[in-house]
Amino acid sequence: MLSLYRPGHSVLHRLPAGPKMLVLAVAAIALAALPTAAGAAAVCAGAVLLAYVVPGVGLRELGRQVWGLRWIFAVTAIGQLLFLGPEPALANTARVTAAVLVAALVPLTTRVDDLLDALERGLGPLRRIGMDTERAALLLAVTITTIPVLARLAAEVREAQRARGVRPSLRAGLVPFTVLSLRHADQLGEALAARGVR
Amino acid sequence: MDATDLARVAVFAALIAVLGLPGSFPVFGGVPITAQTLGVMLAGAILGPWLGALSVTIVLVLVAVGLPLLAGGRGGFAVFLGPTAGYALGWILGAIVVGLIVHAGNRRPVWWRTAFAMVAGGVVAIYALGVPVQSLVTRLPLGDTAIASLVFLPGDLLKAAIATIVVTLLVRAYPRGFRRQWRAAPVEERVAA
Amino acid sequence: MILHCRDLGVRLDGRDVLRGVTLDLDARTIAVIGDNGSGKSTFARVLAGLVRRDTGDVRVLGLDPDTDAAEHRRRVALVLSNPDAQIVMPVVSEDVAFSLRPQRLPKVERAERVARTLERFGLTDLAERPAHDLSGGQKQLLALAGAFVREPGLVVADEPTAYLDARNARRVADHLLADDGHVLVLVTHDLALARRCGAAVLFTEGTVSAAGVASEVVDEYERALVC
Amino acid sequence: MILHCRDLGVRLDGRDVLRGVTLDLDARTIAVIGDNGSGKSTFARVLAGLVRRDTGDVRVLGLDPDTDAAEHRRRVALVLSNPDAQIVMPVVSEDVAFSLRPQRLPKVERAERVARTLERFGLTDLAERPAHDLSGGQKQLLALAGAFVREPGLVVADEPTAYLDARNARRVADHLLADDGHVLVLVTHDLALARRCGAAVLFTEGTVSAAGVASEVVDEYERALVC
Ligand SMILES: Nc1ncnc2c1ncn2[C@@H]1O[C@H](COP(=O)(O)OP(=O)(O)OP(=O)(O)O)[C@@H](O)[C@H]1O
Ligand SMILES: Nc1ncnc2c1ncn2[C@@H]1O[C@H](COP(=O)(O)OP(=O)(O)OP(=O)(O)O)[C@@H](O)[C@H]1O
Ligand SMILES: O=C(O)CCCC[C@@H]1SC[C@@H]2NC(=O)N[C@@H]21
Ligand SMILES: [Mg+2]
Ligand SMILES: [Mg+2]
Repeated sequence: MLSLYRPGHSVLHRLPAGPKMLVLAVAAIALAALPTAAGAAAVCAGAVLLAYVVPGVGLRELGRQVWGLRWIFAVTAIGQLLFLGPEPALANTARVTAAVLVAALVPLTTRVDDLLDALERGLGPLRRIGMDTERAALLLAVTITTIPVLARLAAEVREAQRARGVRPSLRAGLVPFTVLSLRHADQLGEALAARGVR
Repeated sequence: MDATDLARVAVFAALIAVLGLPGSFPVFGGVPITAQTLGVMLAGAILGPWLGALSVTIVLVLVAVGLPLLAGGRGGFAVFLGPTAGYALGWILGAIVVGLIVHAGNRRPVWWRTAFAMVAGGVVAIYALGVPVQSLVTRLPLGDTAIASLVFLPGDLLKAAIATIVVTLLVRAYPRGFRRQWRAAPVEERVAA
Repeated sequence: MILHCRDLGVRLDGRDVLRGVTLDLDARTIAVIGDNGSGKSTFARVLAGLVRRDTGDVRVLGLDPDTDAAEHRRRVALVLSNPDAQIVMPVVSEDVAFSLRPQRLPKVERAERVARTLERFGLTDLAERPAHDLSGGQKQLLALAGAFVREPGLVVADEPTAYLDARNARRVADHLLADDGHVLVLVTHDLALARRCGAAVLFTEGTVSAAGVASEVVDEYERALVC
Repeated sequence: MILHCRDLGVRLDGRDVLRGVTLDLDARTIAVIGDNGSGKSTFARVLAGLVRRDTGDVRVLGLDPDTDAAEHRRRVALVLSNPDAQIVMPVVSEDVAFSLRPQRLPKVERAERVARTLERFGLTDLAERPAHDLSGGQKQLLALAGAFVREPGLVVADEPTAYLDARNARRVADHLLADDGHVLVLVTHDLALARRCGAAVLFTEGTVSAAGVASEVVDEYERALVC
């Protein structure tokens, strides 16, 4: 549920997480650094098409991604059109969108587990400068476990309000939701302590 | 940081994530105007500056790793190449500022101090990082970007108001949640209450 | 007829959670029992108007939760297990008053009804206390007060005693079962409590496997449990 | 002596939550009963080493939770009511393995012990599932697995069956009461379950008002409930 991963057999799916991240990050940053010129927009479009079609991720997925970015797209394009005019607007919007689309290939083709492992390896050297990487990994894992629990608590609060005949609202819902979350945290803290976390 | 702090940090990170889920709470929750900044403000106000900032950081790390925890189900380090990257990083600073102001001194916060914290941390601090980065990414001059970012302002002020109400109610309804002792309210406040 | 269902079906996330539920019950107190996941809470939510049926027909006090929504909402209240989720306002009396908001009563009458309800549930002395500082039992009594202050015709309660000790569970049950003009539908795992009701419904994997006199239905469930 | 307390006292937020608790019990299964707010959970937390006593003396399996903290922590496990709050890792088998982290076992032995424990609690088929996908009863079995995988000498369980239906409650209780080398301290509102224990302690407003053979203590509590 909590994942952007789309199962598949493309080259990118088979590449190990670390190198893949590196390559796509470099590509995305290179796109982001292109100059504001009409030609750059063409380069962006070509690069994105290449990045989705050649490894075998496909145009359908590209379409879904573009649709998912429509708001970001609007935020960028409208300001640009108003203040800078059509040509820079096209170039800059294409540049930003292309960088984001290429970078989006990482979570699309990599399982969350593999990404977390890659992260842990990446954080390894920080241990030497005194970072408690084990505790950091624990925090990430506990957060992932807790998200569906809190989502259920939010649903419970919504339901309780409707049951009391009032329309659920953010303002009225947030107080009970926060209290429930804090109580959950108390119990979770106890359970962690009882299982050896100090 | 004991086990309870660890749990509270994780739970608030999860709370920020849940505020970005569609349908978790009505009214807000779209892109790019998101209820998640409310979670950021609450994290700072309730957990305090440092644990609050840590829980925001956890959310951003999970996002960077590829979990779709931002409003609209967005995730991956792509987010940090987009125009809203600076705002997202600004959440960390925002939680710190909110926490510092709400937890300043050893008196329980009155509503106007909380309101000030929410505007200074939950709005100004976030924009202070968000606008320049947006300008950098989109290559729109800083002044123009600042004007464009005004579309967020009504929503953000409303969220600051909601966060103020929620924190003020929580101070009354569940003081234990702040996990600290406050000195009794000064005399004039008690008379007013 | 207090409760009438014909061929009621509910799908959630592509799963048939309730299938072919057909019932006609006229008791003042109706228990709903069955295993975890058998569909009891979903059934309670349909009666309370929180979940829509996908097929079939439901009538609660003669009202259809879908088409008579406004009147249904006014007359039906729901009580859940977790009191923390049900408390909305920071102070006890404010929380009870919160339930009366949609009714736009004159201030004096509103205050009077809140006071009367607090009295009835033994909460008068706690009226000005922070709501979340109460004990579990007191919080559940507050949740009941928030439901009963609207003077509902039907109260749906989903495991209202799950988190309570024997004494508090009995107090809450006594309030719910009291004969004061409301009908009760009570989802519970406490079979002794179910026996105190007039009628009972047994759910098994989304269908009704028995309905009728409470003691007989509970007996049947206990026999099933043993094997 | 399995459980020894002399004049134990605990203050929380300036309130005496436990006062003058004196006990000597040697049963393999010990029930802790009493009203909401009587101090049962606080007592359980003292035994589990999560709350420090302020006065008096405690010995659990002969160990002082304060001064023998490391050894005590190794030998005592805690099970709570809310399964959601006890599950720490996202995947079932990872969560069980998490309990073994402080012990730094070789990888193979660790995997073996996890597998054996999953088997024992009927969770083998669910080992790779996300924990939040499990039903309430399965989650509580997972919480038990997380406690038992450490092969504790004493298990403290605080209302472990509160959220479960009759069938799941019985499965969990059977695991807890099983005679396999651990001692059980069981806080419960389920008096039938308390009767199945060897000994019982009755708390009233922070003090012990009865202790001894379970059935006698439960009888006494029930008499007090009636009046
Ligand atoms: N929103 C939902 N989406 C999908 N499935 C659901 C949803 N709510 C409930 N279910 C499923 O429907 C079935 C019946 O759930 P329900 O909560 O009605 O059972 P119950 O009898 O109340 O169980 P319990 O005794 O554990 O409270 C379960 O299998 C549950 O997983
Ligand atoms: N952290 C705390 N700070 C202050 N008071 C507390 C704290 N924890 C518990 N108490 C109080 O101590 C008393 C005993 O609480 P405890 O949870 O031990 O009771 P209990 O017997 O387990 O009740 P229940 O049956 O409701 O679980 C209660 O009055 C409670 O309000
Ligand atoms: O979701 C993202 O992409 C990251 C955060 C962007 C949201 C910013 S925070 C300040 C402003 N107010 C909003 O409601 N949204 C933006
Ligand atoms: Mg249910
Ligand atoms: Mg307790």
